[in-house]
Amino acid sequence: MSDIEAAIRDNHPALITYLTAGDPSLEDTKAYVEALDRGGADLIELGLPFSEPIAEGPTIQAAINRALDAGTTPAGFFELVDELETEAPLLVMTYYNMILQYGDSEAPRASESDAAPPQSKPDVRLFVERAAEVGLSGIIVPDLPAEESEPLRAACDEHGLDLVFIVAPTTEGERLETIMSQVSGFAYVQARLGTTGARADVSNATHDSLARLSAYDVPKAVGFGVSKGDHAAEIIEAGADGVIVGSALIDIVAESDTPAIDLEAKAEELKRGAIRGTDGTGEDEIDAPEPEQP
Amino acid sequence: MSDIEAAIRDNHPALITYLTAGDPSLEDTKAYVEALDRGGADLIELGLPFSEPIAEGPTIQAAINRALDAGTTPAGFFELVDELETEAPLLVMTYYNMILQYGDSEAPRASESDAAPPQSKPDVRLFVERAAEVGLSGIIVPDLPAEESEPLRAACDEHGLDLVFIVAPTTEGERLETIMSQVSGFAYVQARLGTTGARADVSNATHDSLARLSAYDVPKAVGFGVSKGDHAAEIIEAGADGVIVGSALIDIVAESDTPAIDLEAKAEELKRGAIRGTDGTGEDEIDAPEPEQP
Amino acid sequence: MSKSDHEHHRERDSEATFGEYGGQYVPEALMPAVQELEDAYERYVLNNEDGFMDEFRERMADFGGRPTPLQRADRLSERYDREIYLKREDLLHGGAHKLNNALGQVLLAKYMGKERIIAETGAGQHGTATAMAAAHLEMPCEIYMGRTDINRQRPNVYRMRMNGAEVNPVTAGSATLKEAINETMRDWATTVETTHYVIGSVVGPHPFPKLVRDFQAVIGQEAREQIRERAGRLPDSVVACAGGGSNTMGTFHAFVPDDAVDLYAVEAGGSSLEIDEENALAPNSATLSTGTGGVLHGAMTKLLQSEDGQIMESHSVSAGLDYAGVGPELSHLVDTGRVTPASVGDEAALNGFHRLSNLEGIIPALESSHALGYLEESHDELGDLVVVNVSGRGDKDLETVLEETEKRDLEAAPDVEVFGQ
Amino acid sequence: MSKSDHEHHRERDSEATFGEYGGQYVPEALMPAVQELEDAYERYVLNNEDGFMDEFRERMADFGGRPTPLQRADRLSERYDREIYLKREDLLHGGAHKLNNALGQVLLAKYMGKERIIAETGAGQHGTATAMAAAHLEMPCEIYMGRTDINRQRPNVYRMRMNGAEVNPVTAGSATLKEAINETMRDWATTVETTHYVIGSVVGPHPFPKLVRDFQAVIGQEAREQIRERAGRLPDSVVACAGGGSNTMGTFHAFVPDDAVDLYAVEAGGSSLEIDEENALAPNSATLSTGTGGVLHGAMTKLLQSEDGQIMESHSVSAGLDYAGVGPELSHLVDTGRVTPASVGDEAALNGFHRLSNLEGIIPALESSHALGYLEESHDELGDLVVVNVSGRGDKDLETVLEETEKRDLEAAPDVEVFGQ
Ligand SMILES: Cc1ncc(COP(=O)(O)O)c(C=O)c1O
Ligand SMILES: Cc1ncc(COP(=O)(O)O)c(C=O)c1O
Repeated sequence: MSDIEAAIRDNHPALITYLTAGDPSLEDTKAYVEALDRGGADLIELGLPFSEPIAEGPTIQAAINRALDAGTTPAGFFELVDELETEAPLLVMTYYNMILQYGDSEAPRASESDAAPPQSKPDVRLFVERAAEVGLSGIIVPDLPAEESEPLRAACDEHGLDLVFIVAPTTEGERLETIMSQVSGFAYVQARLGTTGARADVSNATHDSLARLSAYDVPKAVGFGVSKGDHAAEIIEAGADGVIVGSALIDIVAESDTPAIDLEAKAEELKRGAIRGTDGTGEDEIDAPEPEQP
Repeated sequence: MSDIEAAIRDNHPALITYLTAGDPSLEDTKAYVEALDRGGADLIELGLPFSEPIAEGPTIQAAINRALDAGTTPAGFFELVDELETEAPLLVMTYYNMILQYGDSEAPRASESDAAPPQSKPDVRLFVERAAEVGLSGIIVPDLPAEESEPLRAACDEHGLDLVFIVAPTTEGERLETIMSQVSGFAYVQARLGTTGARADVSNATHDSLARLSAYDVPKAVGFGVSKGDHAAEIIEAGADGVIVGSALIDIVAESDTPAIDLEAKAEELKRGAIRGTDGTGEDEIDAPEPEQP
Repeated sequence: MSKSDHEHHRERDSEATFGEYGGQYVPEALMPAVQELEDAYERYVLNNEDGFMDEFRERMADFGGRPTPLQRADRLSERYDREIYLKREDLLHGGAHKLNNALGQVLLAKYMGKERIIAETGAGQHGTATAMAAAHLEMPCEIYMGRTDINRQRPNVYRMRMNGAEVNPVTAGSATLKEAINETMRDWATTVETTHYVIGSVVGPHPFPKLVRDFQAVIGQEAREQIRERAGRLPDSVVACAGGGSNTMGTFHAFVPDDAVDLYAVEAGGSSLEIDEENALAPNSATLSTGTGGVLHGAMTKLLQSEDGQIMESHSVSAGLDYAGVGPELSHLVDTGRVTPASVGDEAALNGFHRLSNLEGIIPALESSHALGYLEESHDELGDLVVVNVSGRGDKDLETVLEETEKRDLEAAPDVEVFGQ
Repeated sequence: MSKSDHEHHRERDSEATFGEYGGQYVPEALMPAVQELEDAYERYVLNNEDGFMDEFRERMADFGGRPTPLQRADRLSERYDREIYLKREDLLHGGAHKLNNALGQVLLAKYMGKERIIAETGAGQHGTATAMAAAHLEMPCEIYMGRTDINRQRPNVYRMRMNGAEVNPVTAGSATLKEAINETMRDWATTVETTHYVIGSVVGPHPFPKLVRDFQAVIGQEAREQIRERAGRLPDSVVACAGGGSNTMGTFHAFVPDDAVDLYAVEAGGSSLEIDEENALAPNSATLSTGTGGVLHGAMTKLLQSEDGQIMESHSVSAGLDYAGVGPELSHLVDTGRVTPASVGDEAALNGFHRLSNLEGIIPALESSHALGYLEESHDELGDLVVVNVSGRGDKDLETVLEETEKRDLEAAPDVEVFGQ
């Protein structure tokens, strides 16, 4: 059992949190990650920012822009991870091109040479090697469907990292089986169609997806739109093993005067909600008021 | 011999002047025509303004616009002519549509009726009849070439009016013969290609045209661009029987504080120039300084 | 009158005129050029001397994009419950039927040995077509355009200049089309020996109305063949807008002998068909419907004119229809009952514009929108099979349509309030 | 890896990729839609099921105006002392080759039972083509467009709205094409079950690069036949501009098997080919000449990117070429040496624009002007018989050309100082 799978199974129901690294700086990210770890996050995703985040809603897009403006690079990202000492295992979430290009600076540009020689396909192993080296436990790539994942999965296998796949509301039939047969770590259950972003409710698609997945014996964590303890409770009650929260935390990073404190508190709220989901109780009166939607 | 032909032959070399009727009012025109008559004009053309004067340069276009803005109508025009008692015979210069439409107000508009009945061709006789009635001696129509002149020529013949044709620098060969065979009154020799307007010189085309016409025994008067006594002298010297002056006079109407006086003086200058042309002398030192070109 | 004069006149009657209309009412200085053009028309156009017409047709195919399609308008057909076919002159190079004529005349000028091209333009469509043709055939070109029109039609001014033409502003009067024609005639009267005046419609002195018609006649020739192929028979009616009438005659000409085919010439009804006699102002340019015979710009034809014979300012939301005259042949065909004149007002034309844009994905010229507006107003009389000429595309009209739509509550318009956002 | 996985991958290699390029790098939620599209591509496009391709071709003829002419450019031929032929995609309905693809995809969406169309647009050409196609086929349509582009390209915004499309402003980042694509993908990820995303070039996940290529391939198919008819043989070279590469692949596809025909893809050289690594800024969009392999918008292809893999802002005077990626098939054809990449800078493109306008009477799109600019720079290597694709008309570019010309001293430009008068 991988670190990640263990973290979910051992801490069931698990809280998985996402932050964009470098938003607003890598220093701050370090403090925030530690706060989430303290607050009860069982698994922490760190976003390595990419300029074209096609799967993200406005909240995470803005976080990525702040991180890029702050000069966040893969090198800096890995250094941060290297320094972090959290109880929760860490995953990197990034787009495929960032993985492809990592460490590839020697590749010649096609230009000058007379007849440009076929370029060797960029190699994903350098990224995975470095990820393993700094202690990351897994990788999530929103624009890498199972059909294109062979090279990265091979590299992850080689270095003992989990490659986490997303299961969307549209993932059904044969494709669902193929994906579930390749799952490592956990299945990232996308709660609804669309992009990331805090929402006010839990979608019906979540219940449908969990029902569709109930036959598979793998940890299932639900993300996309989870913003408060009540959601967490509802999702766990519907059969999930964990909840994934991102945009709601980024709202805190962007808006709070005391982000570390508030992140810790939010993690506690969410974890409490998740636990509440396991015994089927209803509302949690001490939930913080719903955050302003961006 | 018609009034017009007689006026040219008897007063050789003849001065023919043009003014736009109604510029700036019919009253004024009356006074100006009388001044020109006093100054020695042997034949006076009066323009009945038409909204699309395609043969006129900027000076006469502007005069026509002033006349139209002042509300000049064919009815008013004919009344003015009726009142005028000049020694010099009067001609009307206008575009063909003004002649066609005169007195035709009863013609039904094609609109309402179910199947519009073919309209009868507008009749030019009403205009000629009225022209004769008020004492006009002839008609010049810049947009009526010999090929289209049959109806108007017939009407003029019937009422004893001259229909004056223009001979252009491009009029040659067979067409020249046809036109010259139809000449009544005099041949209006267009001094150059282009439109009316005062010019600083006499064009070579004038000399060529006069040479081309020398074989024909009809009075020839040269217009288009004549603005001062020297021009008149040169033109008469080249074999013309008269000079036609328009834009140079309209400049006076438009710009002078004492137009009647200045018009009379200008007519005297031009007539003197013309006479000088008959005895082959050179410059006339007492010519007024060249007027400002518009 | 000598015998030869008599003969000359008889000959003229059949050649230079259409019934009582047509003729050559131009200054004497232009007559030799006009006759030279008659001669060239006969030799090159009618008799294909030196393969002129072959070269013309070839260039119209390769450079112009002929043939243009005849398209079944699916949703209009549904809406009006009859078969509506669109003749797509909007797809011609330059964006309107105007090139048929401009290229023909510039090529003819070349065959005639002329060295310079001049033309008038109102909205700029004929000017751009002429500038394109002149560039294509390497002829120096000057375009006269009213100052008011220059200010309203910047993009067309730029297009002419990009094609290397000079654009001469005309400031007289209302500084629009009528004045530009007058000024071009004045240029021609000065430069007639070396210059050809490319008149932009089936107007002006003979042989222009026939010459322009013959260059434009390809529209109807193609459409006639295409509709027979597509529908297996001739249409019940053919509809075209009419300003000067070049797309109109171009579309109708091939159908004139087909007595069973009704021909509708749709003019600009503007804001009203009533004429303001006092101010010599027509708030329309419905010459065929409301005009009277007279002479303008070289030809006897129907005109919008005052009782005295002064030419009126005409008005239409569509600059290309905004003209107080019309082709003499159309006047004649209306008088003889072969062509039915109709008019469509500004508002109905705007609705026609929006309807075609929205239902068929074709943005028509505002001129053509009058023909389309007529479908809505009177489709019942058109029969089961209708051909409508879409004489041009509406890219040039976007700003005007936006402005005019904002002023009104148009049934067929999208919500233009959001356009500016 | 199981056996069936192995097989699956082998199959993908031949179908979804071009050598090492291509693939389907999209969020999981979109995969079923992408696969549904693969299926539809095979059935309708490759196998003409239900007569899809017949209907497509018929509509492209009647509505679109196909075939477009192949015109001999007399004066360019003289200037470059070789035979230059122009493929006139500027005459297509809408004014560019874009309709070939837009109509194909909207029709395909209809066959697939989709209810709604979305698309991104940069300069607005693909947006207007899609809006026209959607209106023609009665499909609701929303277009995403960067706020910056909306402000720069008003007329195209109006055209889309006139055709009944909604235009959704995108305000992220530089608010231009890249952001609009991102945002359209996000819409699609939300509405994928009912909506088809009409991608505007031969980019994006498989099967888009093949689908778009096949819809555009008619350009080269026609041109190949036309040049054989006209010149009696295949050309020595074929030249097309390349942004995403749809007109490029459309023009080249039929010629790829003709080894003796050289294929030149001319990209925007912008103001310089040097890259500002520091600021992740390319003052060009010469992806094929200077880019490196990576993944953008669903496909592995050549990209303008920083060492780390961040996508650069690209730049060109021509909005339609201003893209940091390029079609994967073109990347492959360049790597294998079949296609020669070239680049033409802003200034040379502007000269190309003016030269065609002035010498041939055709105002080309600024995109196409890059292909034309290449003739001036490197005609010697093109051989005796050259086909150049004029992918669109330049009406949309008049303001830009004027502004950019005023800044420079361009050899081929008319005196633009007088334009404003
Ligand atoms: C597209 C279009 N249609 C029609 C016209 C009207 O001209 P005509 O009546 O000569 O066809 C114009 C004139 O500019 C035009 O541009
Ligand atoms: C006229 C024209 N040509 C070329 C292009 C570039 O696109 P592509 O490279 O896909 O042909 C565009 C894009 O907008 C265009 O409008």
